[in-house]
Amino acid sequence: MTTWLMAGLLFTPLAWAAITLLLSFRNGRWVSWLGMLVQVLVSVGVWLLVVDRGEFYHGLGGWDAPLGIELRVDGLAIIFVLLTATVATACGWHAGMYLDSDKPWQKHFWPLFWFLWAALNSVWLSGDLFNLYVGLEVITLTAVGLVAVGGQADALRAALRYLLVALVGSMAYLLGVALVYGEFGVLSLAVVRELQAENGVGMTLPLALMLGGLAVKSALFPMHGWLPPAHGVAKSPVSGLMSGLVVKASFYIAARLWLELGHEAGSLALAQVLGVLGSAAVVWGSWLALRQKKLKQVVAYSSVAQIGYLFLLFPLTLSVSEAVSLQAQQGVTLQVVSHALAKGAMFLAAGNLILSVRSGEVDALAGVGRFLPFSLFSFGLAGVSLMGLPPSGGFAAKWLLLQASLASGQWWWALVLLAGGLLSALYVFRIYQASFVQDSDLDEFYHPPRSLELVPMILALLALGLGLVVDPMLTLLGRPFGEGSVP
Amino acid sequence: MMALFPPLVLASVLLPLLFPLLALRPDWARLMTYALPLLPLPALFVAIFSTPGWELELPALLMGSVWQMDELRQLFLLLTAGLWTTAGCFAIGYMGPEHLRRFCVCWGFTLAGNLGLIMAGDIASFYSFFALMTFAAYGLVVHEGTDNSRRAGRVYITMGMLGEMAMLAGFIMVAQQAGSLLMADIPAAIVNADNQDLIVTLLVAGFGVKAGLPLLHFWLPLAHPVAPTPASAVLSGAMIKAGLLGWLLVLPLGELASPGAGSTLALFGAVAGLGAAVVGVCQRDPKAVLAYSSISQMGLMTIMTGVALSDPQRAPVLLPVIALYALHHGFAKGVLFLSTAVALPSGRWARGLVWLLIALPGLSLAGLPFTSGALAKLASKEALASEGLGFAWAGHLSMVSTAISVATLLLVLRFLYVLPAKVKTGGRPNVLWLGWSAATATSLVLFWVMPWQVDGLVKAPVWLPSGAKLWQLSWPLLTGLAIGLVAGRLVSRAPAIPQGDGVVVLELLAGSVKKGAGGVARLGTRLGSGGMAARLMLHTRAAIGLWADEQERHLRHRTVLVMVVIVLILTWL
Amino acid sequence: MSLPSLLPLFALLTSLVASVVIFSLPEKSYRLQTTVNLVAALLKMGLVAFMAWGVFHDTEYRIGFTVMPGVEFLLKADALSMIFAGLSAVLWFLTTLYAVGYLEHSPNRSRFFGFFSLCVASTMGIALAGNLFTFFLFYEMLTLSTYPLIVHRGTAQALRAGRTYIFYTLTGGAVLLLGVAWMHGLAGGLEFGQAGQLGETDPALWDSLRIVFVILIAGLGVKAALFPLHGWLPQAMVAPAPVSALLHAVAVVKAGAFGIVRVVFDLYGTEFTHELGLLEPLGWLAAFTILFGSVRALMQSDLKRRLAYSTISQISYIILGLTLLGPIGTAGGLVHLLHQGMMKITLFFCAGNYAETLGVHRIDELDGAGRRMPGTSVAFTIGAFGMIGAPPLAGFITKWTLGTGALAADMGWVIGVLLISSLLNAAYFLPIIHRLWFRKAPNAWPEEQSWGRFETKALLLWPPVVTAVITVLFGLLAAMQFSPLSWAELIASKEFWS
Amino acid sequence: MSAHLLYAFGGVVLCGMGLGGFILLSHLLRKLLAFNIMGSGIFLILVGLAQHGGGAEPGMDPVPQALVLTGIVVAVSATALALVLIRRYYYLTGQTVLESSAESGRRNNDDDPGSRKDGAL
Amino acid sequence: MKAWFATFVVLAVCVAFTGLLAVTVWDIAQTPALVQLPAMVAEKLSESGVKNPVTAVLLNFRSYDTLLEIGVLVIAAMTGISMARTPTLEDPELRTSNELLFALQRWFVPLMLMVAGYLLWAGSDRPGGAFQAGAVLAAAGVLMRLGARPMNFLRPGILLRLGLVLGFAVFLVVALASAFAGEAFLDYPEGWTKVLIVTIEAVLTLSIGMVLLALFVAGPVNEYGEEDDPV
Repeated sequence: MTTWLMAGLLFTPLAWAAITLLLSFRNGRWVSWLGMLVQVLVSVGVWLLVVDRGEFYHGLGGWDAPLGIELRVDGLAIIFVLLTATVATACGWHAGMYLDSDKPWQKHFWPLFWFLWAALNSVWLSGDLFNLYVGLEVITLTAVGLVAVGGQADALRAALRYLLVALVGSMAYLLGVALVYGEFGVLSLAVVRELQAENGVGMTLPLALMLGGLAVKSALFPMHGWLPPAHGVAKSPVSGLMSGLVVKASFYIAARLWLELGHEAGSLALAQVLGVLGSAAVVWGSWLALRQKKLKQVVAYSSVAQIGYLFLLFPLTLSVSEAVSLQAQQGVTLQVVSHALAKGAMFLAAGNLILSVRSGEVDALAGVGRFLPFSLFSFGLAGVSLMGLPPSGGFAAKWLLLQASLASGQWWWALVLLAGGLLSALYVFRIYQASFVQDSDLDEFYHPPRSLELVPMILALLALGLGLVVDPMLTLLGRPFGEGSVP
Repeated sequence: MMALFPPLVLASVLLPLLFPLLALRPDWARLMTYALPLLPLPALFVAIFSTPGWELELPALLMGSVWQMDELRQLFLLLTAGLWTTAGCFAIGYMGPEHLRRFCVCWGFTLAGNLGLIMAGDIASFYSFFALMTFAAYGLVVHEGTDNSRRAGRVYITMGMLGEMAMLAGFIMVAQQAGSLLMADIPAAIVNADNQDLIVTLLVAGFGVKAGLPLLHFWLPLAHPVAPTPASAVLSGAMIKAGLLGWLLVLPLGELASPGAGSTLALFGAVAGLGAAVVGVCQRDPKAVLAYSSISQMGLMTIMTGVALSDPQRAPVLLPVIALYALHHGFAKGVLFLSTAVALPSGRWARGLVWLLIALPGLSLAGLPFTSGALAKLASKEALASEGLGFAWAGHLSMVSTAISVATLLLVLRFLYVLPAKVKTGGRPNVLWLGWSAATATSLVLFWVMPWQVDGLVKAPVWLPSGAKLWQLSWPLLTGLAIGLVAGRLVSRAPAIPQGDGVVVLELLAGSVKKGAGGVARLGTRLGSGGMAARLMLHTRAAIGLWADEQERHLRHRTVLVMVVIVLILTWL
Repeated sequence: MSLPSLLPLFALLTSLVASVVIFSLPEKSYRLQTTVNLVAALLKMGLVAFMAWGVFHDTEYRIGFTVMPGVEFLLKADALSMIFAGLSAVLWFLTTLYAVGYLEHSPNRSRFFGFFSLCVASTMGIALAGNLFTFFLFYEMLTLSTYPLIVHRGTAQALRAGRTYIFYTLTGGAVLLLGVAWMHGLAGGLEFGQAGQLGETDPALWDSLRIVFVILIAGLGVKAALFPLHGWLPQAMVAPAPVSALLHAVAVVKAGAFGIVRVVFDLYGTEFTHELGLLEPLGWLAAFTILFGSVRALMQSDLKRRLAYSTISQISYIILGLTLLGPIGTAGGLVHLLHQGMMKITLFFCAGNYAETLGVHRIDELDGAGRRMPGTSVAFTIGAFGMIGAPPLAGFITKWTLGTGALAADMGWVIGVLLISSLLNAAYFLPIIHRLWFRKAPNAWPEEQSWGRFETKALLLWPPVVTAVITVLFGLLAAMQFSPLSWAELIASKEFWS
Repeated sequence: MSAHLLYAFGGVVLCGMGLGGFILLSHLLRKLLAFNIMGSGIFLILVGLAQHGGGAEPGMDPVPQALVLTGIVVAVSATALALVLIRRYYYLTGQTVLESSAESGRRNNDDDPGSRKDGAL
Repeated sequence: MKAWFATFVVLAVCVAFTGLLAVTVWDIAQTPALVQLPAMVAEKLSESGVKNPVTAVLLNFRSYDTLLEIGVLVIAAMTGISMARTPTLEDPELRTSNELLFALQRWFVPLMLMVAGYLLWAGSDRPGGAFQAGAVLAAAGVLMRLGARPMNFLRPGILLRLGLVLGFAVFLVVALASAFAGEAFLDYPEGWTKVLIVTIEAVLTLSIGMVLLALFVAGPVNEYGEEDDPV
């Protein structure tokens, strides 16, 4: 059963990629929708399995670490798998109706989409440093492909910038892996951790290289320059996938690395620097979001800001008590989840709005509330989560991080959290405000189908309601970030 | 006489209180006017027929209400109800069609307040009725809508609010001290209070606004003349007495010897009594003369209150005297005010008779024998005897009171002198005549029915005063007459003192303060909105924004360099 | 889970569900929206009344679940929450009626009523919140649900006001969050309703507790419009009249004040606050705000602006009452929660009527309006006199109780504040009343409308009249068993029973 | 110092060169080449460093070789993709760098007839 | 001046980085790796079914990596094709009439095909394999393309896509089929290992060749016209 579920997670998306590659967009849509259903069922199945059996390791191909590639199936991974299933399904569902099926290049959307999903699942589960690299590369290339599909000049420029930067980031990561392999002779993260704990080998440069490379790919300030153009120019469902999941993958690896290796290889100063960069991202991203004229650029810069919060994980888990560290991990996990849901909702809703007013400008939204209240409302609800207002998941995350920062005595992060919430309010309300402007006589709005409006609403409601079901979710996390024993 | 009959008591307040509801129908305006004299009737009935001493508990109202009746209250109720009845009668004929409903509404509320405060036995309801009266009477004051009346209204309401506030503060303190809300507990609480002086000052000042205490009187000569005549009558006759009643109810008369407070109060009274007369004779408007006369008369009553405050032994005697004096003055002053609006009949005899009837209450005020005034004067003389008083100038009290009598006569003369210029000749509605006649009759008859036996104060039958007493009464009259005649000969025109005397200064002051505040406010607005700071902030914001855009562009091209630098930094750390 | 324990949830859900239903209804089915709204409002009133009855007989209604480790979402009905819940339930009903009349034929009604219900749901949540965390939850929800109402008209002015509002309140919310989180770290998730729980904490924590207190008050003070944090309120008056009414009387401003009550009263406990030396400064701040608001009100020429500044002043009475160490003063503060709500909503309703019927916005345009709109003007007059503190209206009861409470707490200066403030109140309200009744009406009103046989639409006329009557009754029947005053005294006596 | 380590150090130098080139050069093709140089350097380090063995096992380590093979395929794919994108980008905009257009504002394709002519780079 | 300074800074940073990297590499090289994987590989080589340890690692121990790697190729190709708007591969502008080219084609293409086949076969016991073979195949294709030989199968149609996905699909099918046989995924059944791996390698060669060729031909011509999509 376990084998089949694992296969379901890792190989079914690949199979779907292969199948949809041969189909037109329209036909691929139906196949993909079926596939999404399968994926959701499989993800839920794995979840139930973990709930039932507890965390476990699974060697692929019957080869265990260190020789083979080993999957680590723990609570955190499951949360990410479920998150992926949710966001990807939503974006896929939306994309099936949103994308213009008359454009011939759209048929490439589905295979790319499925490759992305497969790679994401592999990243969540993999416990092998090199396999993670390959997974990252798959993600990068699919993401670039998704951005570039259609081939407009702006899209190409954004895609190229993204590709080049991401490749260098991957290279930095790979260099780190090379050094780690040279030092330890293995690629399994769990084994590396154990060896490191036993031998106390210093490996600052590899860690720094890997974190640096991953930070670039997660668009940590000041290396975020590629993100806004790429996310802004992509089609809305793609932007949703990118902001919600793609950037999270590299952060996820960074977090795993940090929690496994950071205690030995990291230093307080290093953690603080990353925290400061994260804080700077919060401020910088929000400020620039406030200055953007295009709706999707606003949302994209908001991602830069929101990703900044994630990097508070580094200072808040080093040299602090177990409880505080746990709180910080829980907070960051929640932030990832709620941001993915909210940002997905936001991009999809933004897509609907843009479709409706036929312009990507913020100012064009005047009066749209009358015609597209549902989408606008979804956008608003997602904004609530971004602002970290209750009862959203963003709020629960902020709460946990606040508690952690206060309890660890690093109160300055608390200020960052609060200021970040306010700054995000500034740009979110800028959008609301634009939509409330009443002077528009324009009554010609295209009304997208209801089902298109439903998707972002569901995501937004999930983001909003997340704060109320935090407890069960954190129970699932149990021992987050791989406290499990090496097999 | 009968015991408590709650429905009647309630009706006596509720009738005028609910009467304004009639105003909901625009076409009932005239009807409302006709109802005016009926409003005080239940109260009048209560005043005349109920035996004092009852208490009516209304626990649900406010913070637990009690209405009650005693001799003092009865006298005041009698005065109030009676005067309002006659004035109401007069109003039917007097009032024109403009804003009739509004007038009737204000009338009803004022009346309800005035009646209610007399019967109120607890602080909350007393204060409520008092405030109701104060605020509703504003409508009566400004009714004419002229500039003068508006100004008078402004001064009235300002002073009224000040008074209410002083009263409220005093009440809060005293209630806290007493731990009870009953009016009856107040005097004892004041006796025991630490901040006795403050409480007494606040209460005296609070009621003093209504009672025309000097420096708190400014509104009075402004408001009484501009109000419609029937309203002037009740203002000057009945409502002014509410202040006095307040004093009598709350001050620890008979329980505390407080020569300091007493003498101060008496001093204020004396100043009022004489000062108002001086200003009053310089007025040209007969109603203004009357208003100043009211202040002057209230001065006398203030003196008596002050004396009662400083000599507890004498208080039981003084209280009824003050009450009687108030009764007498109320009716007399009421009718005098009404007189300003009667139109003289065309017949010579009739006109003479009317003049006589107008003059009589005035002379009664001055203490003309065989009038209520005479009785009141005598009683007060007796009460103000100097022995036993603990303050320095107590010996001069009797002289002062005499002087006030003289001043009163002068004022009355002045009134009669300036009146003809204003009085019109010609027909007036019968009801107006009816009201006026009733008032006059009451005032005159009062002497014969006054309950003089109160506490065996004045030996009956006082209406046959001895020769000495007659002289005692008459010489101030004669002196006044003489002075009046001489003055009238010598000075053809009295120097004009503006109505409301000191208020003019205050108004100037208030005007400049307002101007200053407006300037400050404007300055504040300018600084707040379009000021340098705002502009600077706007510029800074824009500059930061451009800078950020620029940096963002640079960063976009240097991502990899930055990454390497960060890796180096992280490693170095 | 028994039915009674679900009642608070039901009370919350009535408006929440109503809001969702209204949102999902199309703009055209206005009648259905209205029906849903009114039915929900009535249902809520019934539920709250039932709970109040139960609370009076010592029944406990509580329901909660764990949100995060150590953090509980808790709804609970106690005597204090009933004050606020009752107020919002009753006023919601009236305001809904009013809004139905007010917004007839205007666009975006479904949005308006949806958020309107959401706003009330938040208010109800604030009232029923059983701990600081839950309170914060609804507090922020309120911020969000009121924003669309403030900018409803979509004019530049409204948008500016909305921006200011959101800037202030979200900053306040952030500060509050810091306080709440910190408090959580220090003392765990304390449940409301046990006075002075913090009194037993380790004195070593007291310094932190002091700071947390200041942070909490600063956060709540924004909505409560305490002095330096009040700037948003006067601007927010551009909102449609029913919104202003709700904002000033029940929802936003009250939520802040209620929060301060909860913090001082239930969390720290008045006596412990005093022990920490925080009570007096808070009192001074409140007193200053009272005077400041009144003076500023005096300078306004726009009717609603004047009312707004008046709110700033009036709300601080509640806070001032809390700082009077003793049951009487506290009762005075609490009772003003209700009284102010009733009086202020009357005034705003009336202001709305003048604007809607006559097109009158400025005070100097009100000359003679009393004759044209007697019902409204009578209501306004009653409300204004209530504000001044004229007996026997509700405001008098407040001032009286505060005054005696202040004396009992040996804070005589408070009386001075009360008096000066009353004078200032009179100074800015009486001229309006004078204009209403004693000035000659102009030949033509700025924008006159005529509806039916009343002076204005029936739905616009009756709500202020009803609230005015209630204002009178609150004062006149203060001694009755279920009057606000008795209720407040009951709560206050519990706080100080030891 | 074994020959393997020499490879590793060669890789280090290539890596540094590639990095410098990637940062300094703005022409997209050169950037791509620099990236490939960097990648080669890293592959060299990966293979070379892993062979230092320490004497325990003289034979070579097959794992890094396999990894490098995989890495090469990935790098080749990425390079190929980048090339396609660059070609199309050049075709549409006539530009060979990313920066300039962002600074000088968006250029309209129709205003630039020259760009369409030479499709190949 | 400023540009010079910037260049200097970049160079300094790169030199610093290189130095640091060198020092680290040196450090690491001083101690043997803590785990000796080659020993394990050698130990398990017999189970892997191929003789070459590298191929064993690629296609057995870490076959999932390889699967994803092929995925990367497919993705790149797909994206490339999505850019390609050429209806035909006979791009007239690219046609050359170079005699030498024709001659080369005639001689080299068959040779290259043979070389590809050899490389593929050699992969099982010596360095070499699908990728190398595919690359050679692609080179042959490029040669043909430059000569404007009609290659209808390379039209961006279903056939091309089928070819692209073939290797990947077979790999995947084998993975799935291995699970049907009762083992874990990518766990080749006993005895079948060699056959399966060679099969996979063969189809992979074909696919890789097509991928690379497709990426080469993916031209920028756009026949659909530019539409300014706001999204």
